[in-house]
Amino acid sequence: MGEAVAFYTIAAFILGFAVLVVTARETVHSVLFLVLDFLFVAALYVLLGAEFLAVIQILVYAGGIVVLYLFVVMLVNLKRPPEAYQDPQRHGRVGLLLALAVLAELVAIAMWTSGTPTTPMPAAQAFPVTGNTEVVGWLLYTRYLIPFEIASVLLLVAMIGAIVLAKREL
Amino acid sequence: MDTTVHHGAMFDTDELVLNMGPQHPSTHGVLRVVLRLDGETVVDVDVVMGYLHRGIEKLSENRNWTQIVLLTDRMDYVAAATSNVGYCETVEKLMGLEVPRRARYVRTILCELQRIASHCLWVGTHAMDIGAMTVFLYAFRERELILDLFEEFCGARLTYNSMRIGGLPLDIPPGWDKKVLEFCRIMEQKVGEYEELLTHNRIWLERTKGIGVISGPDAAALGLCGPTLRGSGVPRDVRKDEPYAAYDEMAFDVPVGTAGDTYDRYLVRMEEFRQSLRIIRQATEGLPEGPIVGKVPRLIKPAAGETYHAIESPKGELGYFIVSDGKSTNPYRFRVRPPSLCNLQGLRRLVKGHLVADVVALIGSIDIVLGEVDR
Amino acid sequence: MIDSFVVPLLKILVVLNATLVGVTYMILLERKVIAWAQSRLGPMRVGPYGVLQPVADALKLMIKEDITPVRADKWVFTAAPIIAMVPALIVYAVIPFGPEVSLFGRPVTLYVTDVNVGLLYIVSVASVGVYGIILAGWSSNSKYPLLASLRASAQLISYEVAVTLTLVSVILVAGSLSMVSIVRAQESGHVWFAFLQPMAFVIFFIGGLAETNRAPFDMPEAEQELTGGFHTEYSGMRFALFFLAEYANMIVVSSVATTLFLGGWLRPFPNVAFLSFLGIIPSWAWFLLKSFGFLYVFIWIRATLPRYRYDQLMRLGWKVLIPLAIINLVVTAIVKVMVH
Amino acid sequence: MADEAHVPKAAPAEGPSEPPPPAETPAPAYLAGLEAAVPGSVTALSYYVGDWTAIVQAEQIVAAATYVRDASDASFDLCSDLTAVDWPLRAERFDVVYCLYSTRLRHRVRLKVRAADGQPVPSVTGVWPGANWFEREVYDMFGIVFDGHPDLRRILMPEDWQGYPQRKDYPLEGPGELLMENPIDWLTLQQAREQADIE
Repeated sequence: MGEAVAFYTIAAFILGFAVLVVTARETVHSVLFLVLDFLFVAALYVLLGAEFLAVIQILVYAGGIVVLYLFVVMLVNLKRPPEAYQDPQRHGRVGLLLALAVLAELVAIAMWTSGTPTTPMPAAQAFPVTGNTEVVGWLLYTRYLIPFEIASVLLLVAMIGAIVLAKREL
Repeated sequence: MDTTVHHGAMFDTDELVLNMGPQHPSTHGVLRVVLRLDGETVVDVDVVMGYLHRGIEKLSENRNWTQIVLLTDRMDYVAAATSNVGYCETVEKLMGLEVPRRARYVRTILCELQRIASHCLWVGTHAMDIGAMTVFLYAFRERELILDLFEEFCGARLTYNSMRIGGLPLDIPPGWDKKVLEFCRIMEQKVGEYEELLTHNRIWLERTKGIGVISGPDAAALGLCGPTLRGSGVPRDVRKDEPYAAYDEMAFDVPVGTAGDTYDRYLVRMEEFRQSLRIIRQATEGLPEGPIVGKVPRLIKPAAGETYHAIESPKGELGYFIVSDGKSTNPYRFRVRPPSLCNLQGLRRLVKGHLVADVVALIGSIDIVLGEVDR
Repeated sequence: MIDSFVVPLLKILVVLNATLVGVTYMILLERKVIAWAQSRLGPMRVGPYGVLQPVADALKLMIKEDITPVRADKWVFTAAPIIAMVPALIVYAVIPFGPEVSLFGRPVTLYVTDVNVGLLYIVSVASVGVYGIILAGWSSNSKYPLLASLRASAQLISYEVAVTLTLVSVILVAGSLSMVSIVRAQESGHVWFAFLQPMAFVIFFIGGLAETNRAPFDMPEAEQELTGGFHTEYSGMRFALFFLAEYANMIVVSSVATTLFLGGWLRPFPNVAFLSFLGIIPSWAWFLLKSFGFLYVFIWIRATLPRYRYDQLMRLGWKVLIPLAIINLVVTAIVKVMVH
Repeated sequence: MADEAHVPKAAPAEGPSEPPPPAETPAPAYLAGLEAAVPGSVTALSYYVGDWTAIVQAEQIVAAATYVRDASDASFDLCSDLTAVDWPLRAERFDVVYCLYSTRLRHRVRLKVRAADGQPVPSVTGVWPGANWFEREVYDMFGIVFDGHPDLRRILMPEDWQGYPQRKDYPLEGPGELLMENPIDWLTLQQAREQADIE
């Protein structure tokens, strides 16, 4: 019971802040609401018993990535007149269609997963390690090794790209 | 930001106009430096001054010759005695007055004490600007000793009014020379103490080496003077080149730098501490007996004529250009060539391309006193 | 009920108050130590040898006028000091000041809680603290604070990477993320991790200086360049909060360094029976003593060294500390695998 | 001038005393060289208490300055000082004085240029970059315009200042109304002027 109350409260906060992120007038406020959103997502993880994920969520997203967002938002002069943002190639309808497609997909996934009860992970026998952190590590390096490595390569490419962009004169 | 300058680049970059001063902790007074920044790199700089302009030149043209000594105190207020000496010597040159040897020796001692006091203030504030705050208090501790010596000599601690045209107002108090020698002994060690904190400190080296490099000919053309010029390797020192007071009887070296960067200017001034102590020792030990004032007419009224005379103030060449019309008891034209102004002129050249933090280091490294810049 | 609710609450109360008092006295300590280094006396007027100076400071700051610049972003401007302060305080939840002791006949642990991801918790919470600085600079709507906050955020992010990497190598050696387990690992391993991981220790210390904006890395508040940095526009209690946060962070870094590298609450040579007389000093006192040592070194460094320039600081972080930390991590991992 | 005590009793001098060099002191060679290199530039020579002064034609100051900087027996690489003197009774009212020094040969000379009120003087910033601020100061204090100066603005006085303070006809106390200690007086004066404007 208590868990359900906590879940719905946190979920409400997450959704509320998400709306505020989109509607805030000042860009910096948007970013701040995003941080709060991430913090509540982290709380959700704690609720699920995944402390490691929660902490990583804060460390990487709230503490790292959003700081960079904030950087960009503060540095780029966003106080120019609204005409500067008029995009002649803007296709409102296509955007709407895409959004609807994503929504449909999410609903479909939700329907499907709620229909088939998830099989509990045969944790006890499969993992030679115990504890939240260790299990995450074990999974990453066994079952999800290929996706993990692909993600690493992707990040490496992104990093090189960033360096190339920043150091144009080299 | 409101005051941004747009210019078309691929990634629309903005230049930030930053006003440093006139109220800023490290502009050493009421200097205002308007920086145009690209990120933290200085693109251009405009130096604005005049906030301390009191019209000392105009005032002096309306005071009689003896009253002006007092006004010269107010220019470089951390080296007032040097300004006094410079003015008195210029008038003596204009009038062809002979100054007794003892007075010239005492002037030399006072000038060098003043140089040490001024350099103490410089090393303290310069180090403070770069973030080493302890040196500041150490240097002020020793500066206090000098101020005590001055107080004993003339009763004042900052604006001394310690010279008279033709000599000194009073002889040195008994035992004063012993105290000066004792001070030299203390100061010798303390200079080592400052150097220990800074000279080989890695951070200090990184902050000062290669910052604000200027070559010797460029520095001379820009009109830099004093230790700032000598840091670039130009052995220009008025004390050696055009000796005044008793410097022609003193043995001392003129330290010069090689690289012309902030670190070399620092090293030059640190060495000047030692050379000044050397001069003070020689002058104090060889202090001749005799009168302290030459034959000065009761009413000082030089014949019509003009002259320029320069001395080496702690900041550099402090020159006075004085025109007398021979009719009135005040100078017709009184012009000061302030070394701080000339050194400050070099700031723009030194600062370009460096970072904001270096601006502070460079303002410290050229050692300006706004009282003298603005007069 | 008592064990699950009252005792933790009391512990939180004690730790919070002790921290706040500690922080205010930290400021006095800093003023005194720097004064001695500079052949001065420091505060001497309020109370004997100035011991009541923190009280006077706190009173002064509380009754000072609280100014909000007209063109500031009011909400963010008000929230920034709080955002800076809160993470600095909640970190203390997982710092073990001592083992389990018996107090009034009931066993009490000398830490608020022992989370199994304690170390990561500290790192992540500390990483949120940077928002206080960035937002303070941005919301002031003034150039110097903005520059300072940009510097601060870049600096914190860079040094966080190095510090976190050194922590990973400590985690490898200890085999746990829990602060208490790390201390226990040092006890059972018969050695402080400062000796097992000397490089990590040094990098952590340097990174800690940078993360707490202490000299020689006090770029964001370099008063000689940026006229006080991100808190230029602040006054009164809000200004005080930034100060408290900075000193609280210093204490956090010292405590974490003590826990990770100097055996936390353990006395020196905890397993040598010959030195058991050192046990007279209680465990928490050992902890405080070691942390105090770190704090003293922090202050000592501030009194001695000039300030780095911003780009030099970034170069040091990215080109020296991070590669070293990575090498250290890889070597640690290899050794760990070989030993197994 | 309010300070009556210091107003000279005798009639004010019309111009500087520029005593010609005595016969027994020969002029330095570079001054003859200057006359030869830039014909007609030097109008007079003067020698007083050991200082040599050459009075130079205003139009030829840049050529003369370049010569004394570059000639090997002069090599005046340092513009020690640059200032002006106001002689309001003379037709060419201003003397612009260049105090030069050679770091190599360690000697000094002064060049002097005469300029009437409003007559521009060529700028020597191209010869000695260090003269930049000196010329700005002379412009600020005397109102002498330097032709070819890259950045001729006021330097010590505020940018909107009226008048040139170092001129002899500029009162020591500054413009009148600033002097009045009573702000009401100042206000009355101000209003009276505005009134006069309207009528």
